[in-house]
Amino acid sequence: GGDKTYATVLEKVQDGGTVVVGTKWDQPSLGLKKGAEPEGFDVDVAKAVLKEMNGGKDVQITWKESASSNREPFLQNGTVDIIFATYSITEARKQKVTFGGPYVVAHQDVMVRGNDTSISTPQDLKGKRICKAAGSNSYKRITDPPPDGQLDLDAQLVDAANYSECVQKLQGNNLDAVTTDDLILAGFAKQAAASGGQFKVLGQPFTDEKYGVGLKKGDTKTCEAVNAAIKKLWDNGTMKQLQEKWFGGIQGLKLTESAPPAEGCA
Amino acid sequence: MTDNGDGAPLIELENVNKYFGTLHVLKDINLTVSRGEVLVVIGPSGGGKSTLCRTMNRLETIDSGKIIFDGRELPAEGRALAALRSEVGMVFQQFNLFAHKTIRENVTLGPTKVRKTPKEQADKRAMELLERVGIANQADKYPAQLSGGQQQRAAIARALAMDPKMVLFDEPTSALDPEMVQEVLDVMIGLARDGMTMVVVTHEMGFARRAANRVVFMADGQIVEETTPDEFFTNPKTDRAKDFLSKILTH
Amino acid sequence: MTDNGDGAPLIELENVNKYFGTLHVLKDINLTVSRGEVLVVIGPSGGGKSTLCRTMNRLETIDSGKIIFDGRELPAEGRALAALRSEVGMVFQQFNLFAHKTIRENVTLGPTKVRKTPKEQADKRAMELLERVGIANQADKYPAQLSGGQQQRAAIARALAMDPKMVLFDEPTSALDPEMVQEVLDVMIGLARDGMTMVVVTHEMGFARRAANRVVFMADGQIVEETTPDEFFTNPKTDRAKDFLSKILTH
Amino acid sequence: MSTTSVLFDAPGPRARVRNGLLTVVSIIAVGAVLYGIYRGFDAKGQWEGRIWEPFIRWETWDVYIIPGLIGTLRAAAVAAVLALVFGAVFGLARLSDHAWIRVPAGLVVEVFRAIPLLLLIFFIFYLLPTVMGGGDYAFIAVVLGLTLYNGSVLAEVVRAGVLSVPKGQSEAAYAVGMRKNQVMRLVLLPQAVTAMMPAIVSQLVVLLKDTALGYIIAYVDLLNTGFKILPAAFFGSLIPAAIVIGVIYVALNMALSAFATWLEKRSRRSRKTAAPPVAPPGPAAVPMGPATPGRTALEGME
Amino acid sequence: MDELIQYGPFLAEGFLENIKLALVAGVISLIFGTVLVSMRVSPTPVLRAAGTIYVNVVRNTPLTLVLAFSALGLSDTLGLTFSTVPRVNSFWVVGLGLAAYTSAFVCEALRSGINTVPLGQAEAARSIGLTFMQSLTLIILPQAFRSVIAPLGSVMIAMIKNTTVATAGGYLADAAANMKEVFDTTGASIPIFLGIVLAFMAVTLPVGYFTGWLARRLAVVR
Ligand SMILES: Nc1ncnc2c1ncn2[C@@H]1O[C@H](COP(=O)(O)OP(=O)(O)OP(=O)(O)O)[C@@H](O)[C@H]1O
Ligand SMILES: Nc1ncnc2c1ncn2[C@@H]1O[C@H](COP(=O)(O)OP(=O)(O)OP(=O)(O)O)[C@@H](O)[C@H]1O
Ligand SMILES: [Mg+2]
Ligand SMILES: [Mg+2]
Repeated sequence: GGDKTYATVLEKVQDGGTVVVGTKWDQPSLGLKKGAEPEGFDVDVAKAVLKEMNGGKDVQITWKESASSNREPFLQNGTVDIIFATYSITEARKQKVTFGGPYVVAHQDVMVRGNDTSISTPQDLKGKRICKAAGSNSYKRITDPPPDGQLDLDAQLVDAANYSECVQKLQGNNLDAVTTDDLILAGFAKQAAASGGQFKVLGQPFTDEKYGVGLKKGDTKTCEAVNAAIKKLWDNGTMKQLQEKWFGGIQGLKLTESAPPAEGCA
Repeated sequence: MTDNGDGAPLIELENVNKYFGTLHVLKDINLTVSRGEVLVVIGPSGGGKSTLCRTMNRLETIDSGKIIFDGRELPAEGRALAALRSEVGMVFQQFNLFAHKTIRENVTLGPTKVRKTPKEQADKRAMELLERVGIANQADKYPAQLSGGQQQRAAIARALAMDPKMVLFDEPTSALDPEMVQEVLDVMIGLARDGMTMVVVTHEMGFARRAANRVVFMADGQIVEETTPDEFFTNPKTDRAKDFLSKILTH
Repeated sequence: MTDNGDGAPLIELENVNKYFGTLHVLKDINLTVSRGEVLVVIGPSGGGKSTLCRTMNRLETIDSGKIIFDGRELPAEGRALAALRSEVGMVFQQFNLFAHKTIRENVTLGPTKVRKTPKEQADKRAMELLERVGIANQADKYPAQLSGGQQQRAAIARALAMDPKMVLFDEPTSALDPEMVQEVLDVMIGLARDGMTMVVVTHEMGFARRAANRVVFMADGQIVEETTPDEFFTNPKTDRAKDFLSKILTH
Repeated sequence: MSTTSVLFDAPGPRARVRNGLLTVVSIIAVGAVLYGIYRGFDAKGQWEGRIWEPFIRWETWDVYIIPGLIGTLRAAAVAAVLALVFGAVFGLARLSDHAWIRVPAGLVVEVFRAIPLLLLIFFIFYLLPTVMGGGDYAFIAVVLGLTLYNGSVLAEVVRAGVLSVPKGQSEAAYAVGMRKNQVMRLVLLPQAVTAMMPAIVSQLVVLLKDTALGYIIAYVDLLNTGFKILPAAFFGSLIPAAIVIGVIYVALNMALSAFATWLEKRSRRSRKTAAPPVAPPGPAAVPMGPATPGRTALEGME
Repeated sequence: MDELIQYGPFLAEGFLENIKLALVAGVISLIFGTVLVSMRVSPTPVLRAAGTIYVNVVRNTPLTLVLAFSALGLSDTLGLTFSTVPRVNSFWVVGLGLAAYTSAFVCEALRSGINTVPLGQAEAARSIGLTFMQSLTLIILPQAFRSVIAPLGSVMIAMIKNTTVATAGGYLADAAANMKEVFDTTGASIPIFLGIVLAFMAVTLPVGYFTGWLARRLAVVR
């Protein structure tokens, strides 16, 4: 919002403009819409980073849902200014987006039904039905060889619009495993447990997913400010505290211990 | 006037009542038509003439009373009803020729499909009938290609093709251009001369005078007057009939 | 027969030709109608009667020839054409009353919108005219609420409201139930008596005999015969006319 | 009740018995299908109170469903107004006597009717930022897409509406000396509007329904909040959400459709137009009955 | 233009899916629509009501939601499976959903086709003694069929365009999905958009012209 136009998001932040922040709205513990605003780890990090960028003053924020499939167009369109939405930094995405951070490192893992004993390692996914959520690349790590992928297994893909649909299908036995970032899986497992659902995360991470802050391609000024803010938040313990707040006490989850090295802005 | 109309009763209506919703369109109708008789039904619009005509082959059901055709009550459904209808020809105001069939096919459809007459025989008979109504040369055209008068004559041929015991005519000439009225009436007069039993709803005085044995004047769902054509046109009894005649005779 | 029809020419058609595609519907028509004259046009269907009528207020354009109304050639378009049409009333077979307006509004619409007559004045005149055609009590109904005869009389009032120099009637009674024909003819006869110039396409012999000064018999786009009504009905000259009369007179 | 139809004769006693039997058989068949569906959903635990419980809480409606519904109605309302304007302008333009107006208008209408609406919305969504600079274009893309497509269909309705007024009406108007625009304004349009109202409302139902395509470009509509975000917040409630959202859509559209049907009945009976009602446009478009107004086929069947 | 050439094969692959979906949905919806219309015109009130309810509910539900129901309800919950290969299964689930939606419109087109046959035709058929089946097969359906061709054509054209909504049923392989994926990389590309639109027109226009031509050729002149 705001009538003024700014060259960079940083200018907007520092000028007291209202920043449009993209997060997930359907990802428990990361970005889930509850009431007027979303809540979760990404949401809290976004608030903290922006506040840091504005010299410790609160920033006015408009929250905008940014599903996996819409993150790139939203940045290109200018629908949102900045994205904190479980956004893994990849070489392919770097072509379209400038990434600040990473602010945390997640690891791809596998979630299965609590009573499913046939899958205990990612390698067991061979021949199983796994979820492909629109706009997410996680499935490639299982089905493709490096560099894009990793395990190169012959798994069957089941299309879904988003990860909540994946989880619904997992629950209904319409697929066998949901594989994506452990933080995402942990969020779902925690939510399901609260309402009687039974899922288990294998706890066998096999990738590093560096969660970055999405910015419009070329906005290096803001990127650098974001990196500085993230460093500060790690240094003063905020990041650790936020991880504890949202993911504390979940079994088999390895939280990020120290500031992940910055990728550099390009 | 012809010399027929003195046979045994072919169709009898006894205390027939018919409603459309709450509208009482046929009120306690009693009427007998004898074999070979030509009955003209006349009366103001909305009086129930068409409805009366249509009950006689059960295109309309009745709510009470009895209709006896050829000694048996009208069947209610199924094959028996279809068989009855094939014995009672009907000619409509709007012709209702089958639009997707040629004139010849219109005429042969009933005989071949209902009577199982062999195709050639039905064809031959169709051509005779089309000859008789004067449109044999139009046999292979579609209805829409014919004038109204020609279509109505084809419709008469179609009805005759079933060798019906009786033919019902519901205002057969009122959808026609004036110069085509006579050609249709001529066919009907010929049919009357040949002894066909006919019930004709019409306003054509000329036809009534020349071909009818009896005239029934209907208004408001009732038979108001029932007499000979001469008597009716020259000396109507009721005010309703007088009033009606004064309107249609002046011009 | 009336005593009018001896004025100066009001409309003259000279060598008028009209085609629909390749169909030659008006063939070299020459015709003059004098002020106060009542001309009846008669003839078989498709002969071009309606087309002739419609060329006179340019609802149909002509392909060659000349039409002179009141001393001036018919204007081709725009204001002048609209002005001409307002001087030539027209009454259609299908009435064509404006379905979304009351009878009164149908009659006042022309005067107020075309002539810019003040509303009250137009209303007053409308009621006079509706009185004259006998349906003043129906003024605030919509056309669909009226019988055919009443609608046609309203259409005549609408035409008269423009104070036309001439009125064209295209089969004004042939869409009517028989018992309503006379009430419309009566209005037309009255109009003829009052000296209105009229061109009337009709098959109503009674009207032609009582009101027409001249009869024109048209067939195949040509004027085949042109004479007095008595002469035409009792002693037609051409075979076409004889044949046609034999068809419409027998019934 | 004597209902004559093109298909069936008035039933006699045996036909009535047969219909009775058929009724029983079909009740059993329909019941079996419904029961099968019920059991299938039951087996997957879809009737559990836990997953339905959120829908009896006000917050659920306040936070998810109502804001989404407002988004849907807002897009539909704006698009409806614009589409009507577009339809009126282009519909009348197609009736123009001047080829330089008529032909381009026709082209525009034909092209926008031929493009799959979703592609059009996508395209506008991606195109706008490049021509107009950054911003949130989901709403504009949905509205513009709906306007161009439905406006084009409505243009055809308007054209058909004016053309459905019998020629005699305009001839009578010309005959009293009216000019072309007077004929259009005083005689044709007032009658055409009555004739085309039902078709317009039917098309608005289509428009309202199609707002759901906005979901695919993340426009915040009922489908988005109710079908994606809501089930994420309430674990396991995807199918209940789909059912609740479905009921809301169907109720909304049925209300509009019922309005259209009522309008159609009214205009069919209307004394105030000589034009028969214009056929509803779009997939269901069918030429209106026989040329001569008469009773047809299924009359009395419903 | 370069973009169109570069991504052409990928987009064409997607478009092929649209065509395959359209064929499947076309065939199924014609069959199902015929069943529905038989229900809607049957003399049995229960069948009529069931048909009417189906048509009204489906017609008033957004296609997006119908496809979602098809995937979540029919397939996931009721366990309707066409293939063990999920991709193939989704294809058929979407095809079936699209057919379920389209059949409501097919039904209405057929019903109004029967409606265009004047009552007089049926009465004339009855009055020469034809039985129910005879008047149906000899008089009514032949005339109804002819007046239904053009409207059915429009229904099919709408259905072909509707295949672009396949994404909503969890089938992410059609031209719209692929176009979106390409646009994520290239931004809006006019050549690509026009290319896909023209591809659709290349299918819908001939369908429209052919059905229009056939309808005019077979039209019953009254
Ligand atoms: N199917 C129907 N449903 C309801 N009312 C009907 C039906 N058919 C006819 N009527 C009504 O029944 C009454 C008698 O109609 P009918 O057609 O028998 O009259 P008619 O004497 O033949 O008139 P006309 O000379 O105009 O043909 C009229 O009031 C008419 O409106
Ligand atoms: N708009 C038109 N386009 C093409 N042909 C027409 C048109 N109007 C009339 N015709 C044809 O021109 C010829 C003359 O028609 P017109 O209506 O003038 O005849 P008519 O004598 O009035 O006949 P009727 O007594 O049937 O009204 C007919 O063959 C008719 O089919
Ligand atoms: Mg009648
Ligand atoms: Mg004429």
